Amino acid sequence: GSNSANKGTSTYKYGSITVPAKDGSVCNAPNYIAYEKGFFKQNGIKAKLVANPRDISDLEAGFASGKYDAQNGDFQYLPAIQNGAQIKAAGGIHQGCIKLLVPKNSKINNVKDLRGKTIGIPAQGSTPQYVTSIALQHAGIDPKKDVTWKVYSTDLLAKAAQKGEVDAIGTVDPYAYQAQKQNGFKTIIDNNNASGNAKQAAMGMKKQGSCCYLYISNKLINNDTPKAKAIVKSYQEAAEWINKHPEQTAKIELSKGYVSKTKFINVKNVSEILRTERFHLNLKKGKSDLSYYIQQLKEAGYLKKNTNNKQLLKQAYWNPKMN
Amino acid sequence: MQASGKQERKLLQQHERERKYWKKWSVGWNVFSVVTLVVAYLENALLATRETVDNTYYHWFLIAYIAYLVIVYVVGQVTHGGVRSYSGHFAQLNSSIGILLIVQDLITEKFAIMELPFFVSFAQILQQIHEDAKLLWESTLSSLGLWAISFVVGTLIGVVLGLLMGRYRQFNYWAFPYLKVIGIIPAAAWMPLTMVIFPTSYLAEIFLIAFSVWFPVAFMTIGGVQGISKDYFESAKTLGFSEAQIVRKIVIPGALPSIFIGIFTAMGLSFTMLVISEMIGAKVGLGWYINWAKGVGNYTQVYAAIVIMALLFSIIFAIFSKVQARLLRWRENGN
Amino acid sequence: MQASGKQERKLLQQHERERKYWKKWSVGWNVFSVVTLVVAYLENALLATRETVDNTYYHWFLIAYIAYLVIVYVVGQVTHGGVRSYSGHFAQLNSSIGILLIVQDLITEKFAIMELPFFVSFAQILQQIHEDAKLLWESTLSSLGLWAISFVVGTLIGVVLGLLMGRYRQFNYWAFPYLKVIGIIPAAAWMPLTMVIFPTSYLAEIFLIAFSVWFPVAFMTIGGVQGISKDYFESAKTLGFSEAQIVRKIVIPGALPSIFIGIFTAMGLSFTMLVISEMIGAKVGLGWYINWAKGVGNYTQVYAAIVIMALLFSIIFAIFSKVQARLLRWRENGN
Amino acid sequence: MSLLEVNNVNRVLTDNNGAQVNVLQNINFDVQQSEFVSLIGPSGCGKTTLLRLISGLDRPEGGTVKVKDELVTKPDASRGYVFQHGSLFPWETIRDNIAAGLRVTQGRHFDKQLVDRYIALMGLQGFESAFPHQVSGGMAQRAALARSIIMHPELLLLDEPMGALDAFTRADIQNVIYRVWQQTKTTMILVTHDIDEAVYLSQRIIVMTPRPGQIKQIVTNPLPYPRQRTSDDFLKFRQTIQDLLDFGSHDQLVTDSKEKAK
Amino acid sequence: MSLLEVNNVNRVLTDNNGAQVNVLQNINFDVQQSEFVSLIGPSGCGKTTLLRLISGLDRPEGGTVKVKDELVTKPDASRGYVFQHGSLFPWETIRDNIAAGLRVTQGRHFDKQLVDRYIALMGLQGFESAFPHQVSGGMAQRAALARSIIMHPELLLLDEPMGALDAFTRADIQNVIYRVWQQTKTTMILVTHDIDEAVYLSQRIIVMTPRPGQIKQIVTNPLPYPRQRTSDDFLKFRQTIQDLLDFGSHDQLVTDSKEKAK
Ligand SMILES: Nc1ncnc2c1ncn2[C@@H]1O[C@H](COP(=O)(O)OP(=O)(O)OP(=O)(O)O)[C@@H](O)[C@H]1O
Ligand SMILES: Nc1ncnc2c1ncn2[C@@H]1O[C@H](COP(=O)(O)OP(=O)(O)OP(=O)(O)O)[C@@H](O)[C@H]1O
Ligand SMILES: [Mg+2]
Ligand SMILES: [Mg+2]
Repeated sequence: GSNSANKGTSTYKYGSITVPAKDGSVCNAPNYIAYEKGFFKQNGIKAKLVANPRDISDLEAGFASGKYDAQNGDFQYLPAIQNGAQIKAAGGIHQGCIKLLVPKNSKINNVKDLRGKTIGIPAQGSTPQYVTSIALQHAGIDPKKDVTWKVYSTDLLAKAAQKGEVDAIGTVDPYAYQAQKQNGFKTIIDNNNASGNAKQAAMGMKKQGSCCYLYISNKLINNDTPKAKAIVKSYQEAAEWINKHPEQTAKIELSKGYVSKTKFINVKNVSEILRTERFHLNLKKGKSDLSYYIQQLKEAGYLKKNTNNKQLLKQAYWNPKMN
Repeated sequence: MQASGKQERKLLQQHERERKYWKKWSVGWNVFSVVTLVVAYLENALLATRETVDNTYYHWFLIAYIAYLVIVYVVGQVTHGGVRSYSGHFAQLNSSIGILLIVQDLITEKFAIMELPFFVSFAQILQQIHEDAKLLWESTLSSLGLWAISFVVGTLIGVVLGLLMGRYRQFNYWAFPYLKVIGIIPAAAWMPLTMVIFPTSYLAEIFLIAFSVWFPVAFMTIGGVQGISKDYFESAKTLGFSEAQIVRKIVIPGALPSIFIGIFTAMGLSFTMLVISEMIGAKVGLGWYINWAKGVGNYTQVYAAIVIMALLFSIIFAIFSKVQARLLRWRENGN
Repeated sequence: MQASGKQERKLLQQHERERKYWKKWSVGWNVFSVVTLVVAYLENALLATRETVDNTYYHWFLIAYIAYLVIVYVVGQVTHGGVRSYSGHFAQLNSSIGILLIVQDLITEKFAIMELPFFVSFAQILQQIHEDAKLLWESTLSSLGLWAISFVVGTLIGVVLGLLMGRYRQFNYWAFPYLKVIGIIPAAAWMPLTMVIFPTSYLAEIFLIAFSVWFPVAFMTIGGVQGISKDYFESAKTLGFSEAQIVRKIVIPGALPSIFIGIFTAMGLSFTMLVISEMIGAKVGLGWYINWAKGVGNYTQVYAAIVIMALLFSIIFAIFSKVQARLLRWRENGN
Repeated sequence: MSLLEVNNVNRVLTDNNGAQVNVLQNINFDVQQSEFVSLIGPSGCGKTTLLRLISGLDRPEGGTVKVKDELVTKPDASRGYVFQHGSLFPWETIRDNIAAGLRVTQGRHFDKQLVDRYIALMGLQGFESAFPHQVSGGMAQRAALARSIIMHPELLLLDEPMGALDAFTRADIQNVIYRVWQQTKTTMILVTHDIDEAVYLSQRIIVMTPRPGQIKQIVTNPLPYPRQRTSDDFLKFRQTIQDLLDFGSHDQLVTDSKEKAK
Repeated sequence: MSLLEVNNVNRVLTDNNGAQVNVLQNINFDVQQSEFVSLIGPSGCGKTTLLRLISGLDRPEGGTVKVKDELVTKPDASRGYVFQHGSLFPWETIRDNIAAGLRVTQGRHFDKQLVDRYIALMGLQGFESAFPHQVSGGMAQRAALARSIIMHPELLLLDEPMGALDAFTRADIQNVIYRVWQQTKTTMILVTHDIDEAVYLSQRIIVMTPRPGQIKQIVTNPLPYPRQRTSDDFLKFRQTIQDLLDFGSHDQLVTDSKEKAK
């Protein structure tokens, strides 16, 4: 704990929560910071950070059985929520970290060139697949028919592209950032459109669209709303802090062992990634983003054809009504 | 007692059957097993369902099952051959399956004691299989192909290494310490390396599955070779066998029982690795399908894939058992 | 021949040693193995390194290795006990390790023929282990604890089920078909269900690992029990043994050799499952560490964890082998 | 009252071809307390089958087996059984094997002195902590005898306990059995192929016919103990039994019925 | 020229206690073409050891074994060896077992008629496609004999091929061996414990002493073939051998040296 942590009440008003966060990823920063900078503690929560199974169904089971309480994750959970996952998003937490990349000397220059190509993704139903699909739809390409998806674990995607097994890869930071910087991969799609790039916008990449969301288990929302709110508040404060102190955040991530150091994963690069992601718990925009994605995913065929957008949004989103 | 005549072979088969199918033919159990399945049908058809599900495919399944039972029972009643032994033996087990079907239907669909999404009824799984039939069929073929290649490769490597280590202690000295350590490296750790080493990800997948197979097979083979009585080797030598002939005529058949144990043990593991390996570069496949279903939290799909895998496994297991029984028929107790 | 006297036991031990450590004591090989390691040291120290690495720990490792070899060789030279047999036997293997160390150093660090991040030198792994010493230590302890509990639970369940299925054919009839199918369900498919079923994620982790253990153990145990000569059962009956005594005095010891085979086979698998299961709810652990390191593609850490796991595995393997040799000393060929 | 009464015993088994075979037909005999009786007959005639019925390991299809007027229904420690290969438990030391039965009846605190006495009686000193595979076949067979005899059975059933031993060791074990019988007066039934052995040891010899196993004749052995194998009387009585067994001509290669039947 | 010459053969082995033991000391004898010689001696005296040296499975520490004036260095098909338990390959049928050696020397197109002839000669018709565990011990032993004899070895070494059989089956196999010897005139060396057997079959009997194994005496059997086991001459000669073996008193329980030595 740091100084600010000691300012909070010594007893934990809301008891403890378990957060599956320790997976070594950079953009899980709000979890680490809320913990390390004492935001959880200040809000009366004793948090326990544990391994992150990454696999949605495992996460879902953890939430449903009360083993996990909160997490920041991608909008890829929408189909899972439609399938009955007992979690809700409570606002976007940062902007894009997802990109579609092609190797240095690839002939692919824009989304239209992707027709008939093979695209590597970390998993079927992963956010990179969804982001790419949205862009493909905007370019008039059917993501289910006109391209081939191939699955590789995240750390091997760049390698697969270099070996020519796939033509493009949908991937996430810091892998995406590293592939760009070290191997000269070119960006075709970037869901981080903070700058309001028109070309990206044409592909359906919203300006300031949230990429990751804060998720809280339904159990908690329904049975202990104040506690859920306290969680929201902790993340809110943590996000603001990160946005203000990307460098310090990077230092904490690397020195406290949340993110493993490598030659590339150093303070400079990590703070750069954090800076571009613009951390901020955006409650209102989060809802509209989610609504947008529901529509897009439905069109792309990842949600059921008969999806009632409004109902799914209600099922997937919780407005904590923070004052 | 064995004799050359056809007649006697037939009697021998009957005796073998009696050893294997020891539960006596019983009209009572036969009827009961059909009754449980009819009850399963009625219960499902008549009770109100709490969950959204199309029970048509479940009904067809039950009807097919009942029809199958009725046919084998009628055949068993009028004949005295294998069908009678087989169906008589499994009547009780069939009854238990009928009861299980009723119970699972009640606690999921009917009373929702165990709920969606984690617990689904068998009817829902069948519905899912029907919905995804084409994808599942492709996936099954693709996985089966991948598995078969990998399993053969892994078994061959395991057998060859096992034979070498079992027979030549110099080879054992050099290879065993390294192989032992390599053998425990978890697949997850292998994945990056295999990607780099193998030119295509299909080869990498084959490697990962084969890798899970060769270790138990080699391990058992070593033991099998070392367990062969040295009398056989000496007999062979006094009959003028060369080393190659000894390996072919003594070492391999002598180690075969152990090799089979290794193969059976490796089977379960190879299915686990199939799911893991299809995470690199697969476009389709049962493992891919499971991972995909897990990615969108559709457990019904996960279970659908498992049902198919279980079926596949049972078939493969049965085939291997048959092959084993045939190749090891020289053993006293058959298997 | 066995006798009660201490003297004779000692001679017996020596004989046993000769069976196991059959490579003769050879000054040549001893010197050669030390030389290879010295060369490995010099090569590393003198040649320019292409990659950023702190070779200090590698040097310490080599020095310790050399010191160890020199000590056991000196002891072996002047005594005639176990040390001599052991170190004489393994001199050649040690030489091969020395050569391997030189080769890997050259192709990674020195000439970068195989490059980062997928290929790292042993020196880099040691450096990583030193850097993460505390975390790795905690992880090792945590994983060891989890593994030990799970392995014991899995083995017990496997042995009990195996004994029941092997001894009681009614039990076998009812349990085997179901267990066979359950046994192949891939862990990945189990994970969500275990999370839902078990109250804590630690229990879920235990389940996943134990699950990978019980199948091979049960499978082998069945075979072991069925392989016990019925003479022993009949002798026991004519001596007035009750069923419980038969199980304790005949079934268990008679199946023990097979149970050990099952345990050894399950070990590799259980390590794989350790890595997978630590993805749910672990705060620390070797499997968690591997997954964590893969979060940014830090393969050096992955390999560091593997080196530790391999070491752990070797130690556990050695302990199990000792226990096995002790418990099965009644067998003709010792193991 | 006889110790053992075998009345009209029949045993019908399904052979490997699925056919019903009368293995034993109408077997009748009694054995008196402390008597030594041998069962002799060609291979496959049902000697083992009969012994198993007496021990209670199997039940007859017809007739009764009674010991002290009680029907035998299952094996117990009062009827010892020594198998051809001894069937010592390979995972227990010689001492533990010998004590195995005592441990069951007397529990943890069984009579250890008794075990020591039997170890000495059988000449097994120095091998107490050896495992069965570490001792010779003769010693293993002595230990197997000790394991049964130590239980002080009413009746000791010996199924060719020397069949797998070489001629010299066989003679040694025969003497062990003789000595034990002399000392303990345990009633014994010995199944054997070896006419010498039967003549050397037993008071009565039951000669059986090939399948279906029936009793051909029960011969009382007139020779006084201790017997001399090389005495003329011995050789003459031996010849009587040999003739009874109709151990015919050796001049042709026969695949005889006993082998076809196995 | 003798077929087999054993000259000053010594065999030194390390026993389980790590001590050096002279198992065979200074063994000298010759065997002529077509001769039938038996080796008899107490258990552990080194009979098997000697036979293994002759076959080439082991090499002596001192002395030479020569067949047709050539030093024996490794086993080959010209010296057949039949083990006590036959050692038929359990995974091959009786027919394939008998043909095993032929397949090696003659390849895939071995003389199938020859195999049939031997199956008939051994009385194994009807059991050609049975596996070893499906036939009786006697039949298995006949098949093992056939497997060796079919190779027309110069010298057939028989290591107690009847030791594990019952008395009746044993007599049957003895006749098989006798008949084969009569018909093929193959030189045979038979190791046995059974004095009857040695006397019944062999022209000369080599009697060995207990450890260290030495030749006590080589006795020529004066009896003409075919021999009658019950003839007086037979019994008398049997007694001669028995005396030579000094098969002493049975009045005490001895843990004799052979058993300690095992
Ligand atoms: N479980 C069984 N099922 C069918 N037939 C059997 C069974 N046990 C024994 N037999 C048959 O019963 C007959 C008698 O067998 P048994 O073992 O009693 O003979 P035996 O006189 O003891 O022979 P041996 O002297 O070879 O031991 C044999 O023909 C045998 O094949
Ligand atoms: N490999 C070996 N190492 C040490 N000692 C051995 C070895 N083989 C045999 N012996 C010893 O050599 C002696 C002779 O053994 P061998 O088997 O030749 O006797 P045998 O006359 O054939 O006995 P049996 O009649 O019991 O078969 C025995 O004392 C035995 O313990
Ligand atoms: Mg018998
Ligand atoms: Mg011998």
